[in-house]
Amino acid sequence: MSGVGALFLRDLRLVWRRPGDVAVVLAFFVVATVLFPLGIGPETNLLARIAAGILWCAALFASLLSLDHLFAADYEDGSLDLLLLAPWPLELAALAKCAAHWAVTGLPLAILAPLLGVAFGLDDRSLLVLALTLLVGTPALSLIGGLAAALTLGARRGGALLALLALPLCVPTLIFGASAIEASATGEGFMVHLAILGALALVSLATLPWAIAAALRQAGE
Amino acid sequence: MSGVGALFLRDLRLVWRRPGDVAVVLAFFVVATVLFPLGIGPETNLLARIAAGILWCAALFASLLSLDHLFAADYEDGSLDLLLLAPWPLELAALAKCAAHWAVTGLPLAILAPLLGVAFGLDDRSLLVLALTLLVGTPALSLIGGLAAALTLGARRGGALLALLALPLCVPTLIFGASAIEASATGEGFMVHLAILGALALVSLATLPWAIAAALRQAGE
Amino acid sequence: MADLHFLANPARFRRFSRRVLPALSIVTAVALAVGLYWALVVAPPDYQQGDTVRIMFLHVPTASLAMGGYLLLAALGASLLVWRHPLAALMARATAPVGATYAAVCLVTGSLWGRPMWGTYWVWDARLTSFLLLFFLYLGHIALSRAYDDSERGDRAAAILAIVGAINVPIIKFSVDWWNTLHQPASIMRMGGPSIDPSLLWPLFWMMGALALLFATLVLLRTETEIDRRRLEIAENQD
Amino acid sequence: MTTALLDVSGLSCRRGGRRVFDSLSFSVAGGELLALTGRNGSGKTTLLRAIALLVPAQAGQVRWQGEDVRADREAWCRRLAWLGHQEGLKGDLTVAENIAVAERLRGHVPEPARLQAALLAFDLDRLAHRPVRTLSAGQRRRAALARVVASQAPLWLLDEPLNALDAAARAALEAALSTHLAAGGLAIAATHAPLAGARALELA
Amino acid sequence: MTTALLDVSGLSCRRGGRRVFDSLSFSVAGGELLALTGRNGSGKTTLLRAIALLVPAQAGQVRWQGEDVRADREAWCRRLAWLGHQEGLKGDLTVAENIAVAERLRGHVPEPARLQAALLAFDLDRLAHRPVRTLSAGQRRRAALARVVASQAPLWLLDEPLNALDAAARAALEAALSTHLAAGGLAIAATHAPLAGARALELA
Ligand code: HEM
Ligand SMILES: Nc1ncnc2c1ncn2[C@@H]1O[C@H](COP(=O)(O)OP(=O)(O)OP(=O)(O)O)[C@@H](O)[C@H]1O
Ligand SMILES: Nc1ncnc2c1ncn2[C@@H]1O[C@H](COP(=O)(O)OP(=O)(O)OP(=O)(O)O)[C@@H](O)[C@H]1O
Ligand SMILES: [Mg+2]
Ligand SMILES: [Mg+2]
Repeated sequence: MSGVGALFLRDLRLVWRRPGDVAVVLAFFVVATVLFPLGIGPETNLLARIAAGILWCAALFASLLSLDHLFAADYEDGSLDLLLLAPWPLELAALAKCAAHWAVTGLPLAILAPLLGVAFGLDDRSLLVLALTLLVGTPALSLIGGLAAALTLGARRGGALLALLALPLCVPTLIFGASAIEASATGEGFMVHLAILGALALVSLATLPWAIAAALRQAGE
Repeated sequence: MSGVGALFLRDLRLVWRRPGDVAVVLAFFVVATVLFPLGIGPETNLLARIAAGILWCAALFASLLSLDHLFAADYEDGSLDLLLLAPWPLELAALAKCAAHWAVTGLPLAILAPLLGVAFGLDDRSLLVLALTLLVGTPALSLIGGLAAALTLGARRGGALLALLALPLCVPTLIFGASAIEASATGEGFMVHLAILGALALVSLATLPWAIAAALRQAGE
Repeated sequence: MADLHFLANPARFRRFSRRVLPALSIVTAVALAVGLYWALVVAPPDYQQGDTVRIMFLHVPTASLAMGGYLLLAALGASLLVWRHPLAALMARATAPVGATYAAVCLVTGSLWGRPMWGTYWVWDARLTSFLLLFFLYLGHIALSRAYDDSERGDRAAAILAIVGAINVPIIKFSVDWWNTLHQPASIMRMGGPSIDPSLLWPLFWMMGALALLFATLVLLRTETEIDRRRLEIAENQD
Repeated sequence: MTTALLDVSGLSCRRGGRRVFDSLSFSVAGGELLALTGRNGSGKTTLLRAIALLVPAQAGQVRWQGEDVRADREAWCRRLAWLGHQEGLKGDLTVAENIAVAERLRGHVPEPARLQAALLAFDLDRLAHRPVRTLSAGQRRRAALARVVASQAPLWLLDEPLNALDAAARAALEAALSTHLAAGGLAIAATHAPLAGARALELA
Repeated sequence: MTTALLDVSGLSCRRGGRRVFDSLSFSVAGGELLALTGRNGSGKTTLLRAIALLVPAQAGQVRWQGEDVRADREAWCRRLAWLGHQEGLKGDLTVAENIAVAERLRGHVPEPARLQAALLAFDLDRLAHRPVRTLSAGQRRRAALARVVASQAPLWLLDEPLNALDAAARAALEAALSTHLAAGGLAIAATHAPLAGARALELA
């Protein structure tokens, strides 16, 4: 097995050792989502109208919240040095770590979101689209967040700074994710939105690992 | 000067060394607030309708994100041992740290929020109520978040699970905070909500420092 | 880039800016004074908007210059990362707050203008929103470059952010435009009239030039102070 | 014979369900330095933490002048100076600030002269105004030791104080220890290297 | 005379704008152990990191068999085994898992027999299935050393390898080092304690 695969599996195993961490992220997602009906009131129309936006925003926050430690743990315990000294490109290491992050947050979020969508009165087709957009869009969030996490390594107040850097860059993903659902709810086609979402994810995939690797090299100095 | 005051001032000084940190939390608050219109759509009426929920939610995120390192930094660099060994009650240390956190996040958030409320089309009275509820409610958020931060310190599954329980504890604060604003917007009285919010803050103040101290003692073992 | 290469050395930059700055400052001051007089006194009030139209003379130039400033930031970031020009880092440090200030001025003047024109300080219009996000990118850059003890690390991290951000600005702009055409805004608004009268256009051009000069002056001045600060830091470190 | 100030009797500790040591008894008199030795994992750190009440003991007692220290935890904390594996220094504060803050946390008002002397003892005067983050491993360790010296606590608990120290710093530590002991202080140090003038206690 | 495998010439490094060392030159032959000594803050850690290309050198070169190591970074990484101040172990993984994962990250398929031998060398066989989180300081250090031994890299870079080790572990390390050197390997260790059979290089 290659080093990249080993890194991916190691990160999954570390999460597996503490299933609570994933649970916290998912719980955060649920709490953040449930909060709105509580805060806004029970009008079904209104809720269905804003469901897409709320669910996507909550998913965005949940994935950023969990990104905080993506590289920080490796940085603090010295494992980052081992990654920097691995005899294969650091870009691949960045990719493997973001992939592992996606597998334990983006993926479960995409599975969980339709359940919450029901509570907002979304119709079946919209629920499907919701899951699809999250599936296609969250990899971009993991990568953008990964870049922010790498840039803030060793900086204090990592969490908030990370979010400040990542949020504006996440806007396109958020917009197309939410609007796909809305388009489907109003009966328009959502494929264009989904295609753009996919394109955004591919562009992130093609460019951000380099930026992340560059940021990690800085941190090792 | 007492040890508690010294701890409070130390934390403030640590923030002061990087004044950017406060700015970052505030900027995060602003960015997070801006994301919701992007997800939901730009209709002014709709936005004014849900502004209270959004602003309160964003305040919650901003305080949680910045809480992440409240005790973790002390835990990792060994300062927590020094706090545990300070010759005065650990409960006071917990309180001092949460107070410092509130002073650099909750307080500025309460001041900044009305400016954002303008962008959402809130009327003047609601803006005032928004600031008031945040002023009264954010101490509870700092304390609850502090408990979650203490519980997850070096946590194995148990801690993460308890942190999961801490999140829902924020829900009452949020509900009463958001509904006070809504009540004021619809012309009802908001004093009841505000009073309940104050009561929640007082209850947190009276109980949570003990819980936090207990969690910190565990982490020291 | 040849010029930048020549100026990459802080000492040489120093000599250059010593020679240029005094003249530049004077030209800037004169241009601003003339421009403000023209814009605030000479130019006729708009037949619809009255005197509030004068906000435009500040609003429009700061908007374009803030956008151009981010490109400059990205270029400086690239020359730091690729050629390791030490001066690029200092200039980026100098540029970011100036750009952010211009963006803030544009936002504030826009809001003040919006109150009489639209009846509200803010609407979630695509252009406004994407500009707001640009302002956040500036803030992120400033915060990141100051988040480290080792200022060189902050410089390089911020440079990476500036480059990624510059790639993203068009994408953000595109997506926000898309977003706003999907949902029609509730309020009736359109930026600017159908055409601008020449009596307003010329002072506008002039102000654009004057504010560009101001931008350059501020960046040069701040770069000088950044050089001094870095020198001081190194001297302090030398124990 | 000097009377023992610190009395440990029948102390037992577990970590993660595993017995670390059982019914350990010893006592330390004023002016005495006790060196805890023993192989890795024999429980030196655990013992130090148990004495400081940072980990609960399964059984047994720690007594100071005959009184169980758990009876008045705060008074006990006031008597302790602690140096752990982790130094407990804030990277963003300077060396001098770190020591002053630690003093304040112990409820003292820091005396500039005393702090200055502690810094000088470990040759830190030139580093006093550097943020701790920019120090080397040994420089950090020295800063933490200066904090212990500045505390004027009667009992020093030191976990591997010699780690990362160069020869000059070792000598400085031994000098500081002998001053402390001469003034009637006590010290317990977990260590793998020999410490001058120490009575050794080997954990099995 | 053996020819030098590793050649460092004219190396200069800065940290945080401060000069740490200037035009340092030395070379290490196969079978040789170089001990970096010098006072705290003299730049031992920085030198090791510069050799590993973890911090950029201001000037100068590191050559392996005459070739600049920056020319082929990956080949160079394959030749290195690294032990830093921080061990680089994951607290939630067991000792055996940590070593196996480290091997995989270096692109090797871990051989059970070799891992087992490395564990045995540092008396870790009984701890192999304990999560690293529950280990004492010295036990962690041993685990990190076992990882170095298991790597079979020709050049070992060790930052204060003796820290926190007990006498048995020190002996084990010296034994492992002499096996490594006998097989033609090289090692550079920053250390404050004497290391048997080492040629010392003192940083000013
Ligand atoms: C906070 C609110 C506002 C923001 C953030 C904002 C932002 C901008 C931006 C980014 C530009 C582009 C400049 C360029 O492309 O070179 C611009 C141009 C312009 N804005 Fe605003 N603006 C705001 C409010 C207003 C208001 C209320 C008016 C007047 C009704 C206005 C009138 C104009 C005009 C006339 C132009 C130049 C013409 C054009 O390029 O179409 N803006 N503004
Ligand atoms: N991140 C940093 N930023 C600024 N200066 C640093 C940094 N790290 C180390 N230094 C400085 O660089 C010099 C060399 O440090 P280094 O860690 O290499 O020393 P060392 O020889 O390993 O010391 P020790 O024996 O204490 O481990 C020291 O003066 C130190 O203060
Ligand atoms: N958090 C923990 N959970 C479970 N077991 C632990 C924990 N910490 C230490 N142990 C175990 O307790 C025993 C004693 O550890 P301790 O750290 O006290 O040893 P030590 O004598 O200080 O060793 P060293 O010389 O390596 O520092 C060891 O066997 C260790 O594995
Ligand atoms: Mg120990
Ligand atoms: Mg070192």
